[in-house]
Amino acid sequence: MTEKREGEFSPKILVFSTNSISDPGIDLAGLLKMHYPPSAYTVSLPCSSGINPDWIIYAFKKGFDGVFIAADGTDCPYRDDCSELTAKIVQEAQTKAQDIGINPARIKMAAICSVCAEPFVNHMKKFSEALIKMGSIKNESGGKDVSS
Amino acid sequence: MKKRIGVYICHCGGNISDYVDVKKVMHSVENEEGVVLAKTTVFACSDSSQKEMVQDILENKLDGMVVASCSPKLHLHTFRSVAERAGINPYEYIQVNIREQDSWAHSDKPEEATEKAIRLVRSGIRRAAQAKPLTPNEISVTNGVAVIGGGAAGMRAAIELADTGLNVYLIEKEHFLGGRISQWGALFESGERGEELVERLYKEIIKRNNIKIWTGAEVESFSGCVGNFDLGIKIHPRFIKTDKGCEKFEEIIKQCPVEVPDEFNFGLTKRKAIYKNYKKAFPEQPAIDIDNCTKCGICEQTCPEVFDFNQKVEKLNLKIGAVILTTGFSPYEPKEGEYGYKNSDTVLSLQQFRRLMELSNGKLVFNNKEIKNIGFIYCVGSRQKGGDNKYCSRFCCTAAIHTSLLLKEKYKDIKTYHLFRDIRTYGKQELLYRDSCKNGDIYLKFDENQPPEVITEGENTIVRIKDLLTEGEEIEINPDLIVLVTGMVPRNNERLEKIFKVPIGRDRFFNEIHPKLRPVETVIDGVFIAGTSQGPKNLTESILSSLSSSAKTYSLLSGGTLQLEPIVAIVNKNACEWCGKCDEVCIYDAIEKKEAEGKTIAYVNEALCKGCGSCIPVCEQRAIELKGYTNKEIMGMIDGIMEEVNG
Amino acid sequence: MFHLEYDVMVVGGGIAGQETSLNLANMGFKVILIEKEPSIGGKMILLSKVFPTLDCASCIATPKMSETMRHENIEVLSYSEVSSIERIDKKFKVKILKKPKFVREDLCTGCQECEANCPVNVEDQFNFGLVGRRAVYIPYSTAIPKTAVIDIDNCILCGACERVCPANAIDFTQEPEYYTLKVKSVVLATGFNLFPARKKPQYGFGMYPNVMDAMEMDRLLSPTRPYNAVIRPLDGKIPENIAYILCTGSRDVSVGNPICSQICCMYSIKQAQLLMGALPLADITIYYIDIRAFGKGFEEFYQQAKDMGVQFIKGKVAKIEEIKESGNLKVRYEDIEGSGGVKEMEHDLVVLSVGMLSNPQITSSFKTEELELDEYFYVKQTDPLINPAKTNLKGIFAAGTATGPKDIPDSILSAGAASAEVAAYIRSLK
Amino acid sequence: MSWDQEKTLKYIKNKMKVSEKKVEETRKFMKIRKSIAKALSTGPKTIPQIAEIMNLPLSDVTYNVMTCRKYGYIEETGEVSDDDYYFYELKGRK
Repeated sequence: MTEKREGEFSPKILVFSTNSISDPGIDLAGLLKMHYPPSAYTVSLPCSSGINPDWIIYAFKKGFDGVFIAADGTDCPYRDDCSELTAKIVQEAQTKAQDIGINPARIKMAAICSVCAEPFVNHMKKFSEALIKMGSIKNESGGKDVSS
Repeated sequence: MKKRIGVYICHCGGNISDYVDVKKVMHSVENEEGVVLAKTTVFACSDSSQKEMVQDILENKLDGMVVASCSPKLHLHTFRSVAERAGINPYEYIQVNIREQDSWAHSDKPEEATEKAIRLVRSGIRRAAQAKPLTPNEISVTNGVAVIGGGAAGMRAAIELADTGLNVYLIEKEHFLGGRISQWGALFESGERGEELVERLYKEIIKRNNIKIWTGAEVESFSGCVGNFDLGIKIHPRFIKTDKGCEKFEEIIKQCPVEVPDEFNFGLTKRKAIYKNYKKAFPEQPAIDIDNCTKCGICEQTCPEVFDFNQKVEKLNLKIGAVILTTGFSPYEPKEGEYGYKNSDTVLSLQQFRRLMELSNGKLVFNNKEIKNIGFIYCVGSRQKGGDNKYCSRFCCTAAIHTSLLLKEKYKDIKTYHLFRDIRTYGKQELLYRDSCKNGDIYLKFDENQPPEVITEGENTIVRIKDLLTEGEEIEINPDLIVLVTGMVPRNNERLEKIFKVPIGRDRFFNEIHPKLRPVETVIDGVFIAGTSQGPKNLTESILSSLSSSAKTYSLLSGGTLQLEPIVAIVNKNACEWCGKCDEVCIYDAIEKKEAEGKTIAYVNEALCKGCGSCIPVCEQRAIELKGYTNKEIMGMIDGIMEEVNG
Repeated sequence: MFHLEYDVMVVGGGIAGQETSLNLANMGFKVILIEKEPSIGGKMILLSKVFPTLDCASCIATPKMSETMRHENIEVLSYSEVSSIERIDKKFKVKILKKPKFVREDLCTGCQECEANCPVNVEDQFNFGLVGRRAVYIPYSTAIPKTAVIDIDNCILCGACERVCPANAIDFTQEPEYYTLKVKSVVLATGFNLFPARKKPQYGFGMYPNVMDAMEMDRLLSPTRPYNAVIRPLDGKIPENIAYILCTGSRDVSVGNPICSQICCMYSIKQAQLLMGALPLADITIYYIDIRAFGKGFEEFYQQAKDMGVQFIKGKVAKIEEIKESGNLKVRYEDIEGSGGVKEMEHDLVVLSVGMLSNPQITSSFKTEELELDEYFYVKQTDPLINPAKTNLKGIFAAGTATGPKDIPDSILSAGAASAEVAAYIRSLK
Repeated sequence: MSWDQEKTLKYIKNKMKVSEKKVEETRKFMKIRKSIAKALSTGPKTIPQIAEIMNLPLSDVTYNVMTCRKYGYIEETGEVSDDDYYFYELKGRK
């Protein structure tokens, strides 16, 4: 069931969302019955500035093909510099990824507001396409660590 | 000790089970480590399901619970309280969203939706296995509420809140209270006039000594958290002492040589640099528009004791427990040329026209022309298929028809044409429509794709419409005045949205959490919204939400204490090497340097920590985690999603 | 079990009554809630999904119902009626009649053994007669309290229920009970009545089985659907071509109800969207006069329905006739917008979008004074602009559709307003 | 034991009489139930097919079939006939 029909690959995306802004935006996409690839999975946190870059690397090790951070942008209820802090986290994770042979383009970040249903769906579609082009994480040296 | 977890997969009466094979999900997770029981339920949130859960927890000595159902925004609290009733810590309950983020989003791919549900539920089980009991922080709250916006909704809320014993700060940007309703004239239903209504509210307000009014005041900053906010406001000087009166204000205003367009009358008239919005505006003292004042000093000659040109901008910090935003609406401003707006002397917005009616004595005259025929064009700035405002503005059909009735009452021979798309006089307002039809008002219906054309030729204006009520016949009317029935847009809430972090909806108005479950609450605890700041409403509807938000505010603050979410940062003492980076990044001063067991470490002040987690990634030792979102929990969730799904 | 004195009595356990009770209880007031049916929930709990978010009605209603039932400051009396309200000084003396359920609520576990063994069949009022129910029954699966009740008028006293009840909860010795309470204030959340479609005989409701009202259709679409499918009441056929007749009994002087019911446009659009999900091949036509999609998100919801392919025809329906052989219906309408004139169209199922009528029954409970109604028999709001819950009687307030047609969000807001006004009133008594 | 539990019934039986009409209606429903069961004993059928066997008006059959479905005597097979009717069968037989 996990494996797709031959020749088809649906990249697994881990989405980090935020409890009060981007997660409601993602909920709205569902409410409006807007479709995006079902291989996107959301883990919701209070704020994207609290993402531990290690989690991102861990996700790749476990087989996620991409990690998408649905940040709050200027809507963040915690702090005005949330975007910059989150961008730093992304940078750090990208460097770490590169160090172990993972394409840093597998980490993406965008601001998703609480009514950004359509942008979210578009991001998911585009990111999924980009990841299809990059191929499965299993093909990258630092990717899915089968032994773990 | 291993957790004993109960798992419930909700059908949501078909919302989930129509697309997700809930039985299969149940079977796929029932043998997961720690799962003692797994069940499906038609409505997890129903009373009988809740009772069953309590019983299951007690009988099976569960200490963890997972419900896979709708978004946690809807029923996290419902199930947390189930857990609590059964004696488990509410934070050992995990809600998994398989509706908004699964069955609905992937209704086109039921098989994949089922697989996603299995993975998500498993991830919830892993999280539950790692979840630790947490205790909310109890804090005492400030007895104070700020109401931002001194229109009808804000004034009404202030009165209600004051009666509950709360200290109320009513903050109005203009120098006068009353907002839009004071511009409106006679009101639908009771016939009371907007100005009279404002007077009625104002007199109630000044009776209560626990309401403090600031006019000419703007919000500058907002910080803190529910129960204890700091609100920074800036008060612009009025240059007239509000504690002193003068009998001759009217005369003084007349003497002022400066004339500028009067915004209160939407530019139809001019006002002086010393002004009142209208004669009986409150507070009673006029204000000086210092930007336009030439400081000629004429006004000061009469009653010099009331003037004070040395008044400075004052900044205040208010301590409050909650805030209600009643910032209201602005009339939609048609684009230049939209139905001839601004290009022609015969086109006004409905709001302008209402002011014109207020200012008229005897005859209805505009631009020296007596008005005998009026064409109302509906849905201007509303229901725009391709435009910004896709929504219906709700109040305007009734407002235009009511206006037409008032006209007929006052000016017998006036003729009105109503060019509409759908007449939306819902409820008892329908009676006005009926009366208007009886009056002989003429209704012509146009299609959204073929809006009426306004053609101006000098002083002559022609409106051409394809009337759907007469089989699409092209009709020309030649009115003396065209009134654009303009809808509502939010009143400059962009700045406030940034300050208060209140989400806005697709319509750009402030957005509530849920229209039925939490209609006046926002995702920011302690920040409420009411009136037209959250969407178009008529006055009665504004007052309903204003009173609702007062009731909710009182419930929040009346206990004197509040339980705060225990989601705070926690420092691993062994790993911490105090480098100070966490302290640097924290904007809430929640991190302190502390000596413990012979070394310097970071210490989290839980009362100040907001739980954003910004300190986590900056810590090189990875010595900080967030309660409820620990490494074990997050990594457990990732594991749960990624393990292979069998069968 | 019962305190003799409460701060507030709320009459009616629908969504507005629950919301009012919960608000007041959360402010610390002691509330007694009186509901005439065996379960609280009112009309909302019977609905499928609700516009414009398409949340299932149960998802919104049941948690509120159970919170109401469980709240330490709220006492709920179901299957009870207010027989009198008398003003005594600053308070009210109220008499409540609690009808016998012949089932002990403290013992009944809701297992439905009694229902399985009862031989009687009568029309199920909570499914509007689309199916039957037993003489002993639980109103619906989401009922609160979820306990059985015996409809004694239809019981044949065979005793089967008493024999099989594992909890020994059946008790035929129950008698009506009367309670006298003292309350400081009363909130009337007595809701509305559906317009009885039989009052429009030209539409054939009650005569042609395939003409149903929208409440019945909502039942067919709800999770607790009586047919487990959308099929025609005549012959069980899956319909392919469904018509909605808006303004049935609203904006209609001929039936004495010229006002607009405010909800029918939207619930019809909602049902149309749900039907397109349930029956992807079906054609849906909505005959309307004006589409009143005025609330937050409503217009967008209406446009969405249009985009999904729901057909909207501006037309007044004059008459509906059954075609004998097929059971299909011929809808004769005045085509207002198209080419004009009177036209006919055939549909295999017709849904009448019935409106709201007032439910002024409570007025007869007032013994010492008269409750003022408006000209359509809704409770009159004496200061609608500033104190919308106020009635002509001091201390008596109204919430929800008791004062006029409202949708669910507006009913909830009006309940919020009523609770604020009541709270202020009670404080003023001190 | 079970007969002891009828004691409250005795109490009400002394107080009120049951009308013959109600008993008759109950008998009638039981009969209809049985004849629906009989009609389905030879295999799943649609409502028009059941109506033809029972010789009752269609709408009465729909009401009674759906009521029997609610009470758990019968259920739909999930199949739909060419002319758009569901098939119903006695519960328990597959």
